[in-house]
Amino acid sequence: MNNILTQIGIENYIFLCVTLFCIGIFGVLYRRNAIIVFMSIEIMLNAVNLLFVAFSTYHQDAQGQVFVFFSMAVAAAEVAVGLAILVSIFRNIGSISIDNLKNLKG
Amino acid sequence: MTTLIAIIGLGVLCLIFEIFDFRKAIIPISIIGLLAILGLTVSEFNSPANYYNNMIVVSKFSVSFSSLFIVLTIFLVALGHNFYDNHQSKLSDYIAIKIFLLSGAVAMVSFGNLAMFFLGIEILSISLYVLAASNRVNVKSNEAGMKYFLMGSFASGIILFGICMIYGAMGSFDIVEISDMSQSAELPIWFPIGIVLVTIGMLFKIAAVPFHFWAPDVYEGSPTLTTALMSTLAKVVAIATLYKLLSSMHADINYSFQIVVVIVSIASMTFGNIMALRQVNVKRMLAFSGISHAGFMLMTLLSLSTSAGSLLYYTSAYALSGIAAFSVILYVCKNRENEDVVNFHGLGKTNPLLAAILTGSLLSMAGIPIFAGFFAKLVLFSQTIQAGYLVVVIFAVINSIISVGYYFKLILAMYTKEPNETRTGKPFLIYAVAVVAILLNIIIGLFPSLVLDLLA
Amino acid sequence: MNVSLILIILLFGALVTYLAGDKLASKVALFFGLAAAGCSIVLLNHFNLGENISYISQWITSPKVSFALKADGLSLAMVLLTTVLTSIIILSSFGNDFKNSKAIYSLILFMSFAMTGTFLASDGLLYYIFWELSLIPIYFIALIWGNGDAEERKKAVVKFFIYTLAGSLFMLVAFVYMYQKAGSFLIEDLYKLDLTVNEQKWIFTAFFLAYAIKIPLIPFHTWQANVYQKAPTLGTMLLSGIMLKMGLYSLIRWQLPLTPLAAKEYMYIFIGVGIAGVIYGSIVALRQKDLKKLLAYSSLAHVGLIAAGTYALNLDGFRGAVLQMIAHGFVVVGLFFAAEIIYRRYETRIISEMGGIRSQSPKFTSMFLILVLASVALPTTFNFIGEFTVLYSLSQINIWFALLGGTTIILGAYYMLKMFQHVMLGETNTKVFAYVTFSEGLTMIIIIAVLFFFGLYPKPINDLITPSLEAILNTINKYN
Amino acid sequence: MSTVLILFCVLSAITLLTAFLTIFSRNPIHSAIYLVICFFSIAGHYLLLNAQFLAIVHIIVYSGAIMILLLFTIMLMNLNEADEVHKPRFTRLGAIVSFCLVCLVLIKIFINSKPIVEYDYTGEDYQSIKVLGKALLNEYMVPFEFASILLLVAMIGTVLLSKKEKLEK
Amino acid sequence: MAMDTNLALVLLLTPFLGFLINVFFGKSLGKSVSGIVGTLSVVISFIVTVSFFLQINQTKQAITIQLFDWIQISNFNVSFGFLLDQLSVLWLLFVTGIGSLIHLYSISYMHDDEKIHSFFAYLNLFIFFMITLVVGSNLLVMFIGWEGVGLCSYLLIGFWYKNQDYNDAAKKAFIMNRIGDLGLLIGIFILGGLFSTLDFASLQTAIAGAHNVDTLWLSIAALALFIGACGKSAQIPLYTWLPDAMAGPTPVSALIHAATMVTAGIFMVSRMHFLFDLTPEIQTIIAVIGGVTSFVAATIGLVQNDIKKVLAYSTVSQLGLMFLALGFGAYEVAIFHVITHAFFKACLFLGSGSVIHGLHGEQDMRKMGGLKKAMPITFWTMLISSLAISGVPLFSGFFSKDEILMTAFHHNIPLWVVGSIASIMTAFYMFRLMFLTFFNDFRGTEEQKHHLHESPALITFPLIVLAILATIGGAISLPGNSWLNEYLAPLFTKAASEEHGLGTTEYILMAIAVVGGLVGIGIAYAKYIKQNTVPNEDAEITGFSKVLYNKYYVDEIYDSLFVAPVNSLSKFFRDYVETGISSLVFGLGKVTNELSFQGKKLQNGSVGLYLFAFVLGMCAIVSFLFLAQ
Repeated sequence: MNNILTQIGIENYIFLCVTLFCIGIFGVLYRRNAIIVFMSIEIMLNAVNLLFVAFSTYHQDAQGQVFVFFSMAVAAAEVAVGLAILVSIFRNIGSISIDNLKNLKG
Repeated sequence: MTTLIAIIGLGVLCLIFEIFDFRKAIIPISIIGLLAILGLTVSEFNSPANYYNNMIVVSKFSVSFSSLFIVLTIFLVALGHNFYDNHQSKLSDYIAIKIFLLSGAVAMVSFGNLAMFFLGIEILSISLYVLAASNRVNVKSNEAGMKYFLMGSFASGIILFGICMIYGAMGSFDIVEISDMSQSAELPIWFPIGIVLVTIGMLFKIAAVPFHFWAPDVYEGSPTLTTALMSTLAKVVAIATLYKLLSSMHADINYSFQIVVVIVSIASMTFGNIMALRQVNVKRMLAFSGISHAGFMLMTLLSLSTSAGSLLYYTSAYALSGIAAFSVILYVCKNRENEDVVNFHGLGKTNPLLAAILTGSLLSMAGIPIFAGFFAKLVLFSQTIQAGYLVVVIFAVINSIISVGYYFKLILAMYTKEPNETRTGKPFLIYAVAVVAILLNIIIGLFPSLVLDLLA
Repeated sequence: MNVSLILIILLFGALVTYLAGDKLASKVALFFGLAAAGCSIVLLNHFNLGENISYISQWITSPKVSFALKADGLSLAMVLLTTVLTSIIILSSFGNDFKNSKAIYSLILFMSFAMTGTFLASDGLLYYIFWELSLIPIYFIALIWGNGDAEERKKAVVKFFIYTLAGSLFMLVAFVYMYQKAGSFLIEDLYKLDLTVNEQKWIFTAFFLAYAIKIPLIPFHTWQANVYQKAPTLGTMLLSGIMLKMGLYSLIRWQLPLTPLAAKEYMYIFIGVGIAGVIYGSIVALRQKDLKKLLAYSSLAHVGLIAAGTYALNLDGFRGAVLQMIAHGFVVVGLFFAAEIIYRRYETRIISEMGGIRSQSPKFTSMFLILVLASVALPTTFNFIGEFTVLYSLSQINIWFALLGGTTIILGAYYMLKMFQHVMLGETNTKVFAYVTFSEGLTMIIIIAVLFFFGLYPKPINDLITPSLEAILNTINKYN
Repeated sequence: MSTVLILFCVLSAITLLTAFLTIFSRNPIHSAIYLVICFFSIAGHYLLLNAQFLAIVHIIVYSGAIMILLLFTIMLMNLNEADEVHKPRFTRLGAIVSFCLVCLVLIKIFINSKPIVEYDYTGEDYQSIKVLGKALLNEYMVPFEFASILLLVAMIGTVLLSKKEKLEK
Repeated sequence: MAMDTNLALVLLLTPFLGFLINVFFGKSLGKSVSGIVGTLSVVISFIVTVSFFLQINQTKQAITIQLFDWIQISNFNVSFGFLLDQLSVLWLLFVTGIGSLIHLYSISYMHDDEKIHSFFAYLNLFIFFMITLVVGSNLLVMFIGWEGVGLCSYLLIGFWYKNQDYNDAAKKAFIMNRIGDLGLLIGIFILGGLFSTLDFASLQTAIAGAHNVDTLWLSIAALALFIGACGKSAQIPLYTWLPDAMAGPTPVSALIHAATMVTAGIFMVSRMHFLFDLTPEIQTIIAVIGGVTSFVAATIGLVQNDIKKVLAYSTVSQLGLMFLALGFGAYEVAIFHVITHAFFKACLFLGSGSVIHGLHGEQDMRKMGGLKKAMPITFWTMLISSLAISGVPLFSGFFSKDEILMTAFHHNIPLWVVGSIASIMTAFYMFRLMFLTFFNDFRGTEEQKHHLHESPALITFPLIVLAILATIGGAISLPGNSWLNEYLAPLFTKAASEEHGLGTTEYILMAIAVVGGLVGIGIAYAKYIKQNTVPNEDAEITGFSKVLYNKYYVDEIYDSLFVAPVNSLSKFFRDYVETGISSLVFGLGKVTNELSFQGKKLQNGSVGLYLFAFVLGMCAIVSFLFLAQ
């Protein structure tokens, strides 16, 4: 048994993750619905997580996977806070479209 | 390391106080605690060490910056006394978050492992998201929080991606190992990409062009005290961290990278200053001013090996004047709907002391001598010229000139306009903070060696 | 005993004045002004006895900046000018009733402090700091106690501030650049630098921007007339009497010795600029309606000549320039004060609203006339000495310079006498011109006495400044 | 083409497709569902790389916690597709442009770089629960604790944001 | 030497003391005392001068006195010093002498003026500066006096300051003088630069010994000095101020604008003769300008109706003659004419003052006439002076003018012709003046007629003295036996007039001059006595005489050539250039402000846009770093 990446190739993972990451970016830019934007950000984070695991395998090293735990914690915390903000916005203006957030400008 | 533990302990203590209903004691205890922590931190100055598998590295750099952060936090906590007097039930939360935020900040400048760095920055960011949005009934605050959150997590994603790339190249998160390995010749392209992405993420945090767009909106919308925090502490933390990151990864070797820094730096100062000219809202104006200062601070990245001292000096000068300015703003704009310049009319007559302090801090930001801002710019220019980037210095000079335009708009409003309404009450803490901050500013202005030599 | 004492007196004076309260402020300020003047005279004495009255101590280790105050003849002459004029200016303001007078007097002393520092500093950065510091008090003086429409004033004053700051920042860059080469800001070390011609040119230009705006030379002068007009007379006197001398002094002390090669190469151009200023300023002054503006333009003309003298790069040019600086300092203060005396009585600065003062107050007229004549450099006044020496030095460069620069004695006479005629002469004015008060008269008499004394016997000043000017010239000529 | 590679391709296809669908679905509920599928496919990748523990944690945290949170919010706010404002064209354009740009730039860079041909294989266990646990609680003890602070902050924060004040005016 | 120094200081400082007393205590002293103080101070100076004169006439040694260093220039020092030699003492004699007389005259003449003390103060100051000018041992000390007398002239012309026209005249005088002064300064600069000294004595040796000096520079220096002289001595093109200067009180015109100050130019040229001797081309210029000035001024004088204006143009014309002589290097001749001119012209002015005094301020000759009987002393003294100025033999003017014309004849026939014609015209207009003023019937108002009277003794006494001097003054330099030439011989090595003795040519020339003068008088007699013509009213003057009457429109030409352009330039600068530069500066501010305004639109509050910028920035940076290479 040898490194599984010998069969897949780390580049492929990189490409996959980059694409996924970009889809996340795309989503953030494309959608005005804050929830979907959150989801896109989660996609971005997941792309990175996946890459971490791939690199972890590449290096045969546990640290990458450990880092994924932290990353997950961060993602969870972010989502929690984000949603809290979202809820208070929703309470105030009754909408979660980020297009409505244009009071501050200039 | 003890600093970090103590800070966290203090944060928890705050929360416990709330439980036992010692609300009144929270701010005094926090201030005293922070002062003690400051002493603790300073005592570590001459004993650099690594802790816990190199997770935390205590060095002169980290200690000096940590001390600066602690000082700033003391100010910010003290200002909270007046600012949160209508939000007593949330006081402990606010203070605790600030103290935790401080722990994140300290972690960021004393990290020895990218994991600590990442967690630190996330603690900082999340605290800021919360604080920005903390005035939940105010739509502007909500909006500010939301905008900051969206963009901030986007930037976090970028940073994370960068860290991942670095890990991919190095197979380690340890900063020393990375540093060692980065010296070797054969490096996968992932490493520079990682550095660049992390840098971009950090540039977002310090609000450099073109990643600055959030700053004015968020500064304006956030509660004023949060703005103060963001424009002083958060910005300083970010630039210090970026400096530390890049210097430990030897990013300055790459010429193209320096070009990028030059461009971003010039763009930040120019854009920030020009945009600030037509602002009516003082917080917004200071946001743009902060963007331009970010540009200035970025100049330190051009001579990474030598400029730690000047960065510390610049950030101290900037942050102290920022604190002084914001304490005046807090006083003037309390119970006002907005922070427009109109509110400052005639302050020179109604309240000469605060007007003088605000003037002083603005002059410091503009870089007028005896205020620390001048020396900050001076050493910066000096170093940048030494690094061979005269062009940046010239742009910086031109920008300093432009910046006078809007700083003086505020000064003019204070001294030439008629006061529109008298303010009563002289909140002791605000006065104290303002006076102490500006005095500190002047002191380090008169004796720059005090700070400059720390990291020489 | 060393020169830092003067600075301490002035700074301390500023503080005490502020604490003394509105009623006592003017007297306290005068006391400290006189103390500083007295101190400078005592120090001058020590200096003449060959004692070392310089002061130097390390200030900042990195970058290496010293708190270095060096007193040579040139500096001392300028310090004397500053302290004496400060006292005179404070004395002259006794007739004014300022609101919040503790602040304004304190600012005056502070400004005097900064200007004295500028003249004494022998460390580039220290010099720059004093240079900038002097800007802040005058900014507030002009802004808060100025006259005329607030918006207009604001515009003028802010323009002035930004303009001068802009210039001096470039100077700062030049200093920093030289610091990188020399490793020190000390003037001796900077003098020793061996810069290439190209570097010198850039540094020269940077310095020139700072000084040309401060002095001001055309075409950088547009702030001047407006600010002079809008500032309170006190501020105008400070500006025209002392502050613009800072620029001229700096030409001699800093710009030329630091960039001799560039200076020599550009010499003709900048003499030309100076002389163009003479002619332009004189011509513009002709048709001014506002007395203070007219005096501002006359000042423009005079400093143009002084600048031309310094760029002549010879001993006579330097010496004449310094003499003329001092002379002009006194005369312009006197003239602005005369304008203020009229303003106190007629509440106008418009020339056409004056006239017919002579029959009401012959004494004032005589004093005013003497000042006018001094300003047009009539022999036996101090100004003649300066102007003669400067023109002589120019004639040694090229006779055309002397001829064109010399038009000042024609045009100067033209606009000054025209002004005098319309301000003082003619049918008796319907408005009553109250008698000149004691403090007003005293101020005028002191100024006039100084002008005549040195007009007849300039030797003391000459002996004071010549050695230092020769030393500077040696530095300039080090490449030969 | 080994089976592993085929598996990778299939999983990748699912991942990318569902990710896209998440974004393109007009109904937030649908998006959420697609996202869950996406997460599962990522878990599949983890499994493929033999990181079983992580795969499980991933499913628990993302699909279990985060997605539920999101769905809960969607429900709470009673969102439906009508709420989505029509996006102006330049927004779409901008999004597409930036997507393509970032994608192209990054991929181009990686294509340009030297391909990796050799892979280490030590044979050591590096990703079992045991090893991970050791790493997490020895080497990474401080970050681990620190993460708890992060969560604490998030907790306080959410409380702060949603707490109604007694004194609030 | 100490004695000399003290005496010299007394000489110099007594008038100054008089000035100070009059300035500070004049008002309290009372009118008469103030006048007496003023007069006495000058008289003392005169007495001192006489003692100096006697000393020098005896020893033939110049006295030099150095007081202290004044101005230091890199290559030389200028000291405050006096040089009392033949030339300066001679000048001092008539400056203080005539000065004393005129002071005396003024006591009475100005008695009704409330500011008589300041009048005397100014006069004393003038004397002080004039003495400084004359005794200065170097060019710069002379320059002090030079400018100082200009100042006093300004003050005295504008003595009646309530009248802005007078003030304009004063200003004009001062400024035109200053134009000359600039020339003088330039000359000083060149000489100082070339020879490293400004001392007259050292300059003389230096210039004599300078062989390697470019003569072009010497010429320029000489020309520049001459321009200075032109300004002070009212020569073309700087003469227009002198007629206007008649705005001042008449004693002033007599003292300053006839006898003393205006001769400063001649004094200076004589002082610097060693320079002019080396630059013949400049001498030619001087001669030509002198000749032309004398001619032009004479033509204008022909038709003037203001009694003082006639005298003023006559002065200009006579000064022209003096310069004519100077141009030929005949310094002693010029000096001779200066002295005689001082006598008769002072007398004429004072006489005209007496007339004006008698007529209570009337200056228009058309409104005079027939004053012979009412004012006999004035008439006779003025007649004597007129005869003198017209060159009637045995009167002083005859000798001096004749010598000038003779010199001219020997050097340059055309200039001799010009000078001769000018003399004839002089004779004509002087007697025109006399006839119009004193003969025929009085043409003024009845009231004036009623008050006609001879002036008091204080006025007539100086007139008599001056008339006597004007008669016998020629004795100091009789042809062939010239005391003056002898006296001045130590100064002027090359005496132009002694090159030729009195031959046939000279007698013919003399005859021509005399006949010419008589012809002029005759024409005047024919026209104004026989035909009893009275000059036309201003409006009726036509043809060439209108041009003459309007002084060739020179003032208007100067006005449109110099004054108006400068003024409109000033307006242009003030209104356009100043605002132009200013708006350029403000424009920079505006541009940045506008940028700011545009920038604000960019910050439109949309998170999408912000993120888009973020992404673009990221792409730019990344692609720059990794794809550009």
